[in-house]
Amino acid sequence: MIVIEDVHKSYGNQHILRACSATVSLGEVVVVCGPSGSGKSTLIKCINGLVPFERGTITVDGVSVSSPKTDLPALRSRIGMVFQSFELYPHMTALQNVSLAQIHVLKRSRAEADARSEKILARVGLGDKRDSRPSQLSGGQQQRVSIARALAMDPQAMLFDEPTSALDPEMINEVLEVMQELALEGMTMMVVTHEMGFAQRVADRVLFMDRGQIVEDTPKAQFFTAPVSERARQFLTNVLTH
Amino acid sequence: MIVIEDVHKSYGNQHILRACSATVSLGEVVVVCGPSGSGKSTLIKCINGLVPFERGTITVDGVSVSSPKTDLPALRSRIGMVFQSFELYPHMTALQNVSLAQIHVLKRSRAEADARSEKILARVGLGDKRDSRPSQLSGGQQQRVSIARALAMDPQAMLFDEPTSALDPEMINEVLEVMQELALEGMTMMVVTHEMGFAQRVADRVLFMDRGQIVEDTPKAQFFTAPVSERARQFLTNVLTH
Amino acid sequence: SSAGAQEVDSIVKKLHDTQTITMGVRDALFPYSYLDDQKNPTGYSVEFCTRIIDDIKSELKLPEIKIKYVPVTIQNRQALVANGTIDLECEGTVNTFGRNKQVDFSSVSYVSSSQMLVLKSSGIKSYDDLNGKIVAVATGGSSEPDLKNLVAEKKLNIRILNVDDHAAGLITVETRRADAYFSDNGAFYGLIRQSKKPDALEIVGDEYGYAPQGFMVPKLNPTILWIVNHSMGKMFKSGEAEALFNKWFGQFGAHVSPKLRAAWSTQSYAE
Amino acid sequence: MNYRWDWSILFKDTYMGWLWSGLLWTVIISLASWAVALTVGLLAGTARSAPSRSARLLAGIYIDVFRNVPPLVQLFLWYFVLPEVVPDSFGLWLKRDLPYPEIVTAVVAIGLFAGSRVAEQVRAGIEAVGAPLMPAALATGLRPAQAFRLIVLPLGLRAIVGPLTSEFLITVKLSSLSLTIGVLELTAQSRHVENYTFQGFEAFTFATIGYLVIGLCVTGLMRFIDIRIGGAALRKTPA
Amino acid sequence: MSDFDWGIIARSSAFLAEGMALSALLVLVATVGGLILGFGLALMRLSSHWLLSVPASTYVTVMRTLPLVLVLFWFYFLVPLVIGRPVGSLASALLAFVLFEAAFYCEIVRAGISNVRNGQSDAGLATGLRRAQVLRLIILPQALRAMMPLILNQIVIVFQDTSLVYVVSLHDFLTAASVVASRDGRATEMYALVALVYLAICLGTTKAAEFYRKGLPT
Ligand SMILES: Nc1ncnc2c1ncn2[C@@H]1O[C@H](COP(=O)(O)OP(=O)(O)OP(=O)(O)O)[C@@H](O)[C@H]1O
Ligand SMILES: Nc1ncnc2c1ncn2[C@@H]1O[C@H](COP(=O)(O)OP(=O)(O)OP(=O)(O)O)[C@@H](O)[C@H]1O
Ligand SMILES: [Mg+2]
Ligand SMILES: [Mg+2]
Repeated sequence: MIVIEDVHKSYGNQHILRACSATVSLGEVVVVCGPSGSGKSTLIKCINGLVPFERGTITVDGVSVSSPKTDLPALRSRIGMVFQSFELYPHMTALQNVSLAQIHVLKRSRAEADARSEKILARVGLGDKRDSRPSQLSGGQQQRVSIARALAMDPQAMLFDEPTSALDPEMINEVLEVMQELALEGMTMMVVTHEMGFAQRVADRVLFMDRGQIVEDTPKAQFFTAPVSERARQFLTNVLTH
Repeated sequence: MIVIEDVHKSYGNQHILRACSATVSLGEVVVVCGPSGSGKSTLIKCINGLVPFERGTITVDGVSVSSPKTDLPALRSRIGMVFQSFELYPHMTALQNVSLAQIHVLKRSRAEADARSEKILARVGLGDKRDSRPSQLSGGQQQRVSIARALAMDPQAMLFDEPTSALDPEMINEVLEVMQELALEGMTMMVVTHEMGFAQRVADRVLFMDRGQIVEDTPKAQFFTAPVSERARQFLTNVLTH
Repeated sequence: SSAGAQEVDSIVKKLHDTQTITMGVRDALFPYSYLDDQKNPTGYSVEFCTRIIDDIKSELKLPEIKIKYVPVTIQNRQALVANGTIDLECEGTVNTFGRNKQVDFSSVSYVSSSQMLVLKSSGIKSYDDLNGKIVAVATGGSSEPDLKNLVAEKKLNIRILNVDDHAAGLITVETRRADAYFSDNGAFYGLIRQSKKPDALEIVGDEYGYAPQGFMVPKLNPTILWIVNHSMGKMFKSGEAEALFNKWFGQFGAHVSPKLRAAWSTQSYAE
Repeated sequence: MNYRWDWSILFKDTYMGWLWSGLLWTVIISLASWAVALTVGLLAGTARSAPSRSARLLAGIYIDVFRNVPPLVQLFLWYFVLPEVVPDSFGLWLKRDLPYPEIVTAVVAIGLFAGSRVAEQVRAGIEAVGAPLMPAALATGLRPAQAFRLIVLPLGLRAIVGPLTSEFLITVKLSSLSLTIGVLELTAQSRHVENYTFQGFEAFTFATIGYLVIGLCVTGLMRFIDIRIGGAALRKTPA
Repeated sequence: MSDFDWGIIARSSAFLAEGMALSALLVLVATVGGLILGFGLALMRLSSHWLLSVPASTYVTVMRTLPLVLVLFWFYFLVPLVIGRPVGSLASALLAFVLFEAAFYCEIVRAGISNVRNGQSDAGLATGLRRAQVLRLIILPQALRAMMPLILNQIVIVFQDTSLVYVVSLHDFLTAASVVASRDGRATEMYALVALVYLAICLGTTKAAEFYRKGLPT
């Protein structure tokens, strides 16, 4: 589904990603973790072409992301993405947020799009919030609208970039539950997160990144019991103990 | 040490604190938790008079906080406070941050203050960072400087307002460790936090707040096994499961 | 200062105390009141006033009067006279009903009338040639109402262009933004002198309107006002005034106009 | 202070007529310049974040030049210099045959100056509030132009209604510059009345109140717009 | 248009330099005086007592709504009446500038102070510092840094505004050039020169402000 091969990325003379390679197969859930600044967000944004990279290739469903011939918007519409800080459109209601791309990218009629949006909002537990503005919603609710916005495009895969780390502790669960359901329904997912509980429950594999490199790409069970690298072991101790 | 009796506080016609009463005895560690917006920060800021309140009394070591005769600055200098977002002075080095109030409040000479600051910085593990600016420090290091700043005043009690919730997960531990040490040394502490692991390890009692009220004031063991209120039970499930 | 200005004849009292009089002058109102090459105030009005001050000295039996020159501008001249800073304002301010509420005016020192400054090449010789033309006029000057009357009288079809001051009036004519600058003719002499191509310019049209000018004196100073008018009356009678006029305006071929002569005659004394 | 008050002059037909016509011209010039400023500012501000390098450069030069030459100098350049450096016949047309030459010149000069400031606000609004949502919009498959039109620009504009109020007020105040090229707007007329009557207090008071009322109307109008589109909320809560 | 005569600039340079000196003086006095007065106004506006905050905010609103030209006329006309002495255009213009720009500097200072996070003052107070100490040691140093680019921008505006003293017959740089322009009929050369000089100075300052702003830690 997603194939990352030898990707390099620099900002100025700072090497941010070095020789990153990984694959996510259809229906797989891959969790990405690692210390701050290790390049997790950068890697995940390379996948749908939000961040251009210098070397290597990434293909999604056989389509190369970096090829100039690729219709990037079309490719992106097939991959849902959820951001740490929600990034909802603050001047639109929840429903409008979810409908916008359906109307302008998938060319659905407004009525069609709104009907679909209502269904998806109900699915993430927000059937009654269709007319609320983002500023009237709690963080957890905003993030669920943002997941609905991605799902409304019927994506073939979903990317999550620390979807719960801007949330109050009590609201983390409501978002994780929605994600867990998605995973169980067979959605292909790549999730940057520090929620090790979530990883333990639904991940198939864990990628561990450090200083721009993928230093560990192991099945979940092995990652939590016997990580290969010293850095990952230390990271796990730090994150799990408190 | 700290006695809170029937404190009420409103912003406009919004009742933020309602009839809050609690005590923190000498050497005790009290953890405060509760949902977002329940008034935890407001309560803790009432204790050193940063937030004025309308009804009730708070006494620290027998001195009333709200009495107009009280020398508030003097009282505050005897209570250390640590904030969620560190609030270091960005235009000063770590050492200057720690020395400032010693010089201007305790009237120590610069040399004396700096000597003391160095010792305390070393104690929180930052002996080598004395000349760094806050912007050159990681979040965890900044929070430790901020603890040192409070400790340098030789406080009789310390107040913490979510000291780890703005930190990357990996850095939480380094701050919690410093706090744990303080607790073990017998410091009187009142800590707003969602780190239940920390509470389980060092708290004597847990206060649970909801909508401006202290709905639960129970010894640690009981709080985690058999909380009194339904709301606290639900909160614990949410915070502990992910 | 403020309180002193309220009492009667404050200037006389001040003259007795300090032997100093303040004269308001302009820095570039050629030839009425301007600074010469040595930056000394001079001109028709300044000389006129200097002689008046001689008379003040003898009337008040003062051994000496020192003159303190205070430069004024269009905008601050009346405030400075009204508050008593200036005892005698010497340039030639048109005496109107409205202005008389704030300050007193001396006898008529000069009567300006409006005329047109045009480029010779424009072919404009009289007001009747103005139809369809653009005419510049200075905002706030006495020519502005004159022009309105003229337009109504002659049923002229012109476009009026407002300019800020005389210099701007000259430029509009020279750059052909306007065909004529309609203004009080006393100002034209200075403008022509200032122009780079004086020969290309021409003053045309009949003298229009009646704008009597005088020197301003603060209110509540009847003695000074009387001496000023008395002194001027003597100069009108003796021909001294006409000699002064010829000294300053003769160089441009100007003569004492019938209107000015009439004013002077009315304001002078019998033997 | 030796001053004879006479408020009645404000009600004398002539002077009242002058002052009201001055007020009217001030309003007309302000509105017309504001229309120019908004149009030009919107175009240039948008062009500043356009993908085309040359568009960005061009807009940047416009903003830098027009913002950094005093508006009065610009007015003089348009009025005194432009007609002299273009071919004679066109220059004469500018000076003589253009309808209302002074007013049009003032509107163009003030409008282009204010436009450069509006452009800066538009750019800042887009950068601070609109642009951060670009990745999110692109990620849903919107094309860059669509994302800009549907999300970035509307958001950027909503966020700057407040700052634009200041720019609108500045434009109103700039209209008074046109008195230097002979437009009889409010300030000029108040000076005009002062000149005729020596009643400066009364005349300037009228003008002062006139500007205050215009200012209050502008502020009220913009605040109304701001509330209607929810701009304040955008500025406070980080989106 | 006749041929350009750039020699006119050299011949009038002394006169122009005098004009520039006056512009510089106005900028200096308006900025220093405006900042001092503006600082006081800002403290008043930030005060929780309405007797202090309402007059200050009224003053600022009025000054910000009026055109500088009108304010210049007001003072030109008013000052001699009030103090009963001729003060000359320069003194009245300086006074008008200081009082006018104070309103704008007040807003800059206020923005600078409110830009400093609330928590900073809480943090200072919590260590036992007094309010005045917090203001002096913690808030102001940070506010000043945030204000620097705004102050630079305002200086550009003040400098541009100095061209308005033309209306009270003071010879600032622009007016000096205007005089030469009309005296010698060289409007094109003179106004082009004026525009370039202003552009160079103001653009330089604006860019410095931008540069400074980018360098600020956020
Ligand atoms: N637009 C950019 N320009 C320059 N450097 C950048 C840019 N974006 C990211 N970086 C740098 O790239 C590095 C990796 O950033 P990235 O956001 O991918 O890390 P991360 O693993 O997601 O960290 P975090 O857990 O804090 O989100 C960091 O050092 C960051 O400073
Ligand atoms: N300065 C203020 N003015 C008005 N309302 C305020 C102010 N400060 C806090 N509040 C309100 O008081 C309530 C309690 O706030 P407080 O910060 O004490 O909650 P909290 O329990 O600390 O929440 P969190 O976990 O989000 O920090 C909230 O509803 C908040 O909106
Ligand atoms: Mg990241
Ligand atoms: Mg809080």
